Amino acid sequence: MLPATEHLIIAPILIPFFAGAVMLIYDDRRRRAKLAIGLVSAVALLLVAVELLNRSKGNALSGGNDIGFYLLGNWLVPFGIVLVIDRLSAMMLVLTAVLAIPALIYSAAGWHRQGQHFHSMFQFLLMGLNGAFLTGDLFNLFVFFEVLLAASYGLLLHGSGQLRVRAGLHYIAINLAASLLFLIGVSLIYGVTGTLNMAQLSVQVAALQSADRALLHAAAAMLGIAFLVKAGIWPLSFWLPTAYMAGAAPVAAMFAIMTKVGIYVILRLSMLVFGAAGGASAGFGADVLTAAGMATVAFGLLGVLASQGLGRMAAHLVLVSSGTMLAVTGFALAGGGAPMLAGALYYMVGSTLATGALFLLIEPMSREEGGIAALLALTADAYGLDPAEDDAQPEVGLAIPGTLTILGLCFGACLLVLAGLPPLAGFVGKVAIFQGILDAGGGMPSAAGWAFVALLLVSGLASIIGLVRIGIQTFWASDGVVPRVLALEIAPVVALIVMIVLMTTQAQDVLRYTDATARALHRPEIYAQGVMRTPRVEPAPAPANGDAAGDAP
Amino acid sequence: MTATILWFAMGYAQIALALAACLACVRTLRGPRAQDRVLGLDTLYVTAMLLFVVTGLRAGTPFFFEAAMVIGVLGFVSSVALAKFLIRGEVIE
Amino acid sequence: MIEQNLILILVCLPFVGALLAATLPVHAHNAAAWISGLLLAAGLAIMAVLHAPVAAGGVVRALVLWVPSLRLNLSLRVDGFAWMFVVLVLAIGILVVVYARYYLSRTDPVPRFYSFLLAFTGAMLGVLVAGNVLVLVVFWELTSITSFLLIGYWHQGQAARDGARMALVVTATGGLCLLVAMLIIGQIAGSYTLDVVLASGDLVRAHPLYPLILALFLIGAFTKSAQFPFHFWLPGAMAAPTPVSAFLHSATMVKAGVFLLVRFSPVLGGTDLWFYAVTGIGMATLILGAMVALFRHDLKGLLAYSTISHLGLITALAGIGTQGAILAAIFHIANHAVFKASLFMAAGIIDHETGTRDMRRLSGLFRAMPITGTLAIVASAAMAGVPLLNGFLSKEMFFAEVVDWHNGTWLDNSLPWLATFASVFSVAYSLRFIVTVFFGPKADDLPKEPHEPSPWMRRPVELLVLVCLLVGILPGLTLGPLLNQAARSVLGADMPYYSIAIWHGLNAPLVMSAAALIAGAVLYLTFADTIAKGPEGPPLLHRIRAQRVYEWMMLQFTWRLPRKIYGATGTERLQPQLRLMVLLATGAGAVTLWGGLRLAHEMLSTPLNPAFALMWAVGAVCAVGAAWQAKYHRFAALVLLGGAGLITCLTFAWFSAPDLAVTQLLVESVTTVLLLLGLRWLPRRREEIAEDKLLPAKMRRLRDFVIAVVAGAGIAAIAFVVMTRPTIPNIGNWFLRNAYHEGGGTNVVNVILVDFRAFDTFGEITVLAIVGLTVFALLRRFRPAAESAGLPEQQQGEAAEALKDYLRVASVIMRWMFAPLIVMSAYLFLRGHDLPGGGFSAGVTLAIAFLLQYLGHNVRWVEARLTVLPIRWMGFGLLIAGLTGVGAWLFGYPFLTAHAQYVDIPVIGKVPAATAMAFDLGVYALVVGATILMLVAIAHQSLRSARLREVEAEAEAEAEAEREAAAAPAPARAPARAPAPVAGGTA
Amino acid sequence: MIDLETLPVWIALPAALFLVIGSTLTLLGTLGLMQLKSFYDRLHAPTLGTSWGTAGIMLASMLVFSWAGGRAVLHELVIAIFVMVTTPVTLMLLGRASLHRDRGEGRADVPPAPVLPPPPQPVPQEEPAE
Amino acid sequence: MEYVLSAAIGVLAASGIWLLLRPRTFQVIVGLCLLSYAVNLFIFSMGRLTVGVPPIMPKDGSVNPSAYADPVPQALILTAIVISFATTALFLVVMLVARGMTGTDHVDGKERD
Amino acid sequence: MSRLVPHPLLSLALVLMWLLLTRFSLGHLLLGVVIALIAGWALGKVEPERPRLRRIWPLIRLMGIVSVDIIRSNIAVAGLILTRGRHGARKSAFVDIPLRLDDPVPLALLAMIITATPGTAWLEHDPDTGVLILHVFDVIDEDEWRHLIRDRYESLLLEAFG
Ligand code: NA
Ligand code: NA
Repeated sequence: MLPATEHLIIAPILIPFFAGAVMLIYDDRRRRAKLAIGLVSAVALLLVAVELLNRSKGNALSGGNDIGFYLLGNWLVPFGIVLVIDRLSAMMLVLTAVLAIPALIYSAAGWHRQGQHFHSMFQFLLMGLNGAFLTGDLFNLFVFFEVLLAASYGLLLHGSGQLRVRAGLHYIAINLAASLLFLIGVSLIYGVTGTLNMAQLSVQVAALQSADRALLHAAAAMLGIAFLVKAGIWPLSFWLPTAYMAGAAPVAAMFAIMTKVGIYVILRLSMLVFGAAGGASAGFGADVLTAAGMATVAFGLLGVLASQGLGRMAAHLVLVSSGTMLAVTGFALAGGGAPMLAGALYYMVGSTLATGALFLLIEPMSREEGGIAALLALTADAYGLDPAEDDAQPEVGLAIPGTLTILGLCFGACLLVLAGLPPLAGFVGKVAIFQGILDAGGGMPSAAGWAFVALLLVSGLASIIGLVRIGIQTFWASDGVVPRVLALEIAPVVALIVMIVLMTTQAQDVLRYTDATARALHRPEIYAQGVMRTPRVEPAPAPANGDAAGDAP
Repeated sequence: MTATILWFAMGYAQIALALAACLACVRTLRGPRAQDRVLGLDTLYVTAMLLFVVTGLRAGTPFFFEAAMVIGVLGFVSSVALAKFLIRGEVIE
Repeated sequence: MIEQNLILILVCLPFVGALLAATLPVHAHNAAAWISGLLLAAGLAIMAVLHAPVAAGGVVRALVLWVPSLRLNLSLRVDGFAWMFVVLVLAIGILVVVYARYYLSRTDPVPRFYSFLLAFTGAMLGVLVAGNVLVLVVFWELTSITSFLLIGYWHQGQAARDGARMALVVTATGGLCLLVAMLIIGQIAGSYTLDVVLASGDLVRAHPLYPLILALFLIGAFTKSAQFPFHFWLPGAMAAPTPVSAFLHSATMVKAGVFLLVRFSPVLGGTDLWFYAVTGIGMATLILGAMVALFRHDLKGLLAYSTISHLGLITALAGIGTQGAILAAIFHIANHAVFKASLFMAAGIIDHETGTRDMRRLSGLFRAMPITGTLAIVASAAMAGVPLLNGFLSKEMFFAEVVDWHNGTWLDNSLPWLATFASVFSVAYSLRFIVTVFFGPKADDLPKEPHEPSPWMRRPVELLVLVCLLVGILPGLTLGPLLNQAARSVLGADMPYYSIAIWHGLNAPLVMSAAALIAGAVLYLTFADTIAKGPEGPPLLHRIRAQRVYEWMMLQFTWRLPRKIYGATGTERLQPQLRLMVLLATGAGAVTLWGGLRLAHEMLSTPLNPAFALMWAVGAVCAVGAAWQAKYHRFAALVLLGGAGLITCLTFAWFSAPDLAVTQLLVESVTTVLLLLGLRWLPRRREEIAEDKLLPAKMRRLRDFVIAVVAGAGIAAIAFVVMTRPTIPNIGNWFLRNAYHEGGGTNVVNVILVDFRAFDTFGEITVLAIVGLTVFALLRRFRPAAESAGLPEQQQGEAAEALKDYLRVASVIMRWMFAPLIVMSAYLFLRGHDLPGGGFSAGVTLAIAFLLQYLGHNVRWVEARLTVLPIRWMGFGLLIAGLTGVGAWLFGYPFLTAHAQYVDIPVIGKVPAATAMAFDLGVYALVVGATILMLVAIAHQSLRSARLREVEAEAEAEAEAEREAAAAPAPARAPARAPAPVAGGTA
Repeated sequence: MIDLETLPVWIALPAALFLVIGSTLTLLGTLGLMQLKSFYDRLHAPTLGTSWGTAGIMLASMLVFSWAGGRAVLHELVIAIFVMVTTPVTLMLLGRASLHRDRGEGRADVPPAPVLPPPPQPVPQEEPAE
Repeated sequence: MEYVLSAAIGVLAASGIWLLLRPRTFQVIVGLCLLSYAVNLFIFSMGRLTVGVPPIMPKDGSVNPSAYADPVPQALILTAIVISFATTALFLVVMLVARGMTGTDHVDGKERD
Repeated sequence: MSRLVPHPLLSLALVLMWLLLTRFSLGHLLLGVVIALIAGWALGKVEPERPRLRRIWPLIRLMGIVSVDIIRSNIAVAGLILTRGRHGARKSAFVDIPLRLDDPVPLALLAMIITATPGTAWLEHDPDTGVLILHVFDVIDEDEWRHLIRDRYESLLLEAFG
């Protein structure tokens, strides 16, 4: 008998799955019902994720890193698929849920009416994300990548329109190519090692023969490219700004975490397989990650400066944040120590929330007047849709006073976080990363370390310049027309900002968490041994499969 | 002896069918008209189906049957669609 | 304990006030002013309480833990230096609050102003009392941000926006540099606590990174204190309301920079590098500021450059760094704050009452505003360094330091001359300020009739001027003890007491002062007219304006250059991105496998079957043919693609994968139909585009050809090496061994799919569902291109008319195939667990059965007879699969744990009942739904555009009729609706 | 796996014969497909494969598997029947397509379209079900 | 046979990649199809080649796994086929919609100048 | 009954098909019946009218005749291909045959016969005139073909379907 609470590990996948599936039974025009289901699902996800996070903190005995395992179908590792929840996955789950709830609420202001089946696809996106964070199996990771990608295609194209479709075409083409690389990588790993389980792979890697090792490295490189495409690394990230900018606001907000999936996987796999215990493979790809990460930061900051609209700029800020994480992963893989990684994880959470908030802000900030209703009317007109059929009535909602002030404050908060300015989370994160770099070198960081510090400084500066440029245009140089913004649209943004503020005041707690996470990542053997030893639920004596029946139906 | 005969017959059938596939492929590639290509592909399907059966026979397993059946029963669907496209310019009106 | 809390309250009060003020209604002018004033006064009261311990040479500390692991804690400390500075800030702050209440107009959103002002004050206090260098940086950056808001308060004006942005960019950049400097210093000192850092001067100076630290630190300090060459933001910030200037440029913002210099001089100072950099820049700024100030026509511009100049003076003193110099620096910080605040306020009054700040227009104001005039004259005198005023005293001390102190360098030797030179200009611009504004003929073209301001607007100025006089006359009694206390807290307890006196006898400094006064007066009086007629800035130099350089640099480095590099390092086109990906993957493979790709010693080998090789000759020809034809002969490419797919299926079957062959074949059929459905909407491409035959296009194709061949060869090589490698122990063996006994099925592949790795399938069907939904949603908004909107070419003309019945006989067969296909679908489904087949292939088969009906007839015909609700099928499919998985929970097993059992049914015998079958049923339903949804959604587009054509034709006819009937100019727009219900969705 | 050695002659020889006939006919059909000059001629060629080509090989397969399985294994019959039933659909449509296209190009060597005016078309009135 | 199959993989992959790099959406989609064939065969080859012994087990106890084809790559390919079918359909539709909206079938939504 | 089992003959054939595909057992028979009924019911949706099959015997006879014809024409066409159309003497032609059959189902059967027999290809049937255009691979006498189709095949079909 598996304790009922253990099923919580799979809940983050099943909750959105069932929510999304049940919605399909409903008529698509019953969006309120679907919204309700979606919100219940998202809140449940948050509760589950927080509980899992608390569990993963564990107690002193486990070294503060309790790893939970879930053998799907009750098959032993490495034969079946195993879900693994540890600090890192739990953190990503919480982050996803925290981003999802505001995005959903925001969509209720009218975005979810722009096309069909928004809510189902949103739930499936959550399912894909959570699955990717939880799975301990390489091929299952591919499947969940496809789930989240498919959902992201749908959501990106939600509402249609030339910009979205054009961006979607590129996005899909590139991701399809990347998925093929993913398949090549996974199967090559299977061909060389005979397993698909990440933990077993990490156990086997040290003992590989040199010819096999070369093949494994090739496989890892292919996989790496596939992940790095998602993570938005330069020079594989050119699709990203257009795609992120094109998405409807709540979708773009969710996209803030899409790059983080790539980063998560890279972090997880590289630390697990090519960590210190990787024998001759230890540190594989570290330099490439560092260099490419820094190039991404550089490209991102150029993009921030070169952007004319807030949407593009926000997308490039995503790149900066991605590049930072990737570079730190490279450093960590090369033996950079846990503190830097801990800081980077903290920074990642903060910047993800801030980018999410920023993506939600963009549309109200650039809206002239009339609110979402006018917008919907416009698109409906452009595509010759029958409003009655498409149910595009304006959402009646509370328009808020002092709109500009609140928008401005929220924008300012995002700016502070993304530029790494005090006092919000971005600053704390950057300080943590800097300290980590300085600590790692014993006071004298490597040349790469210095370059990274300089790059982070410059990127912060570029963010200030770019965002202030836009902010001034929007809030100060506008012609004084105050947009009509619904409370439904601003509340989610405020909620995200409040999360950021909480993260800042409780920085110590969060950092303690990320620090233990980073330390755990540096000790992959705990993860691997735990996975390999997960016991199955012993079946009660069941009647054996009778042979007599033959193939009778 | 009988085994040898049968064995050779199977080998011959395989090669004959493969050659047939090559010839059908030549027609598919050369055209000259679209209907020739479709005809070539349709023929390719049939020869492939027969090759499935022969190969299954040679391997002595019945597991090729399903694939052959799928071609036999459904192989015409894509040919029909292609032909319809040639006539009407769209597949489903 | 109380004192600790008091410091915390001191720092928090302004922020709390800022929030309070922000929530006030727009017109609550008085309330906002009262809140601000009272809060700042409360701060002063706190300082009064703290005076005793500080005066005793003690340091009051407070600590709130924030991020202990980063040693980033809210640590605060008040020593003599901080105490004096805080009092200065608060006192001038109160005066500014009062002044602003009368200065700002009724229409301004005043509470916002006070909110910003209080927040800024809080940040400034934070800088002053920070006891942790990181926290210092936090507050430092906060001053940058809040000052940005203050400077941009009147954001309607372009100047304010530019000025604010410039100030922010420059000072925040400095702040970032400062952050790194502090992090390194903390690293070296082992702590970020200010006390520890201050005690680790030797360690820091000896560290190899000292030059870097110093450079970063100085960039931080100099940007803030507007030192050359970062001074330009300060004049730009004059676009702010005058109370802001009076606050920012007297006691606060810019002083934070010199505060930092003085504070850290024990840590970083005392080296030659420090002296050259700090004193050198300080002197340059002093001279430059003084010179430019003389030539500015704008009152506030003059004061701004004067501020720059005085800050240079303080910086130079910090660079010298002796005990006397530090004392003098602190003294001048205070003195400058007092007289400059009063001068800014006076300038504000003049601006407020006359409507202009242009000194060329202002004249003879003394008669209209004698009291203000008197106050301004006294304050200017203090600025010029006239005896009996506070400015004189600190300037004398500065002269004394530059004369007395020697380290034998050329800079040191030239200091007295440079100081005097700068002083001359200082006197001259002070004189110009007084003479042009208050004396001379009465101006008659002023925008407003000048008169004295409301008394409360003048009170702050009066108070400040009084301080100038008191300190100037009675320095020892007033400021002396505080100064010593402040300097001692910077330099250490062993500093002797400096008594400040007015008269030191006839010495070099006095001579220098006198010379400067006389020369300055002569300079101004000689060139008064020339200056007034000249440009805004000193001769020649006015052409080189740092602000223009800044703007140019900003344009170049934050816009044009990034755009250029961005354009060069990125692309928005798809092909280069895909090419890059292919190249990177190929390159990564090459790098990792270089020299490591070896064939196994004992290669596996399967005997060659010529039939197989022949089949692949066909496959290869088809693949290459498809690649070759895909541009101009899409149809041919599609046919050839089918050929390649067929041979792939054959390969699967050949190498023992019947399930793959079946599935691929089925998918193949559906894909072909899908692509054909799509082909109808693509543009005609008959004639070869001429560009294709040009050399660049040929070169592109050649390049891609090479890439493709290399990548293909690479993947083939890897495949070959692995294929011929001996088999290794893998999980596949376990599956083979246990499929039947543990999974209850003999078809291992199927058991893997629905049991061992059913979770993959679970995700896979979700993908299918999502894609179905996406396709459906996207096609709801589909509009064909104009070119494809009409009937296909084949259906136009007479011959097409004759074709109406072309399907009559064929459709009979297609209709009748419906039933056998359903049987076949059931067959494939039911036996999947033991033999090739399964839910997916069965589902596709059923979908093809439906498709066949669409092919044999048309959409209307089929949908009049068959009601398919694909989305429901999908929903139920997903739910069945999911609930089957969850069912295992009831028995205490994990998700998707399968149970297989044989149920004995009378007559029929034992029947296998496996939950895996139920799961497969979910797969089946979903696949049917999703496949049909996709096919039908595309198929419906023809119907939709047919309807669209009808509607448009109708509308056109109507419009035509209307035109003819009434000759009305604007025919009603055709309702462009295409509401074809797609078979999916809802019934 | 079937052990071919154990097959009796009366199974093996007919099976071998059927195999040879079937595959040869199929090959000849495709040979015709490649050689013949006009499309309408080529249209006949594949039917060799779909009629006796298929029949021969299916018969061989049924013989061998039935003997090996010890019972009548006739499921190849299903394939043969369906091939026969479905081939006309493809070929009819292809022939019709070719005729239509040739007529469209005004080629004289194909029979003209029927001249009778088509009867009034019944326009389907039903709304498609959702 | 290994030579033949790896050459086949190479030819399919090369054709697919060449098409992937072409400017017309239809070329890209055909390229993706060819590439997915290549990748499926690649996955397949990772399980080594076994002729005529599908992983369909007899029901009587003892099994010698080395006699059968490796079922794992087959299962992976089945999943991959389904997913690539779905994504191909999606890409097709996006390509059609893009063509409708932009008026061109160039992958960038505008003809190159 | 006829609404639930619109095509009993077909359903019977489907049961047979099921048993051919699996193996005979009581369980399979029952299962096959269930599936065949479902399939027949589904077919009733698209083909509600049962074809008017009057007599079955002519059909069986037809099958016998056709089997023989198929073998014959297989040999004939194979020979023609091998000899390159009797070394160039072969002539193909379009033959138009006025048919009496009007019902699509027997027409479909005729199409199967004509297609399955190498040497003849069904090109076009005009329902208004009833004229079938046939392409014949090797024509010596066109009327012979008209006669063959009309009297050998069509008449039997007419008998069966009335
Ligand atoms: Na299966
Ligand atoms: Na025929």
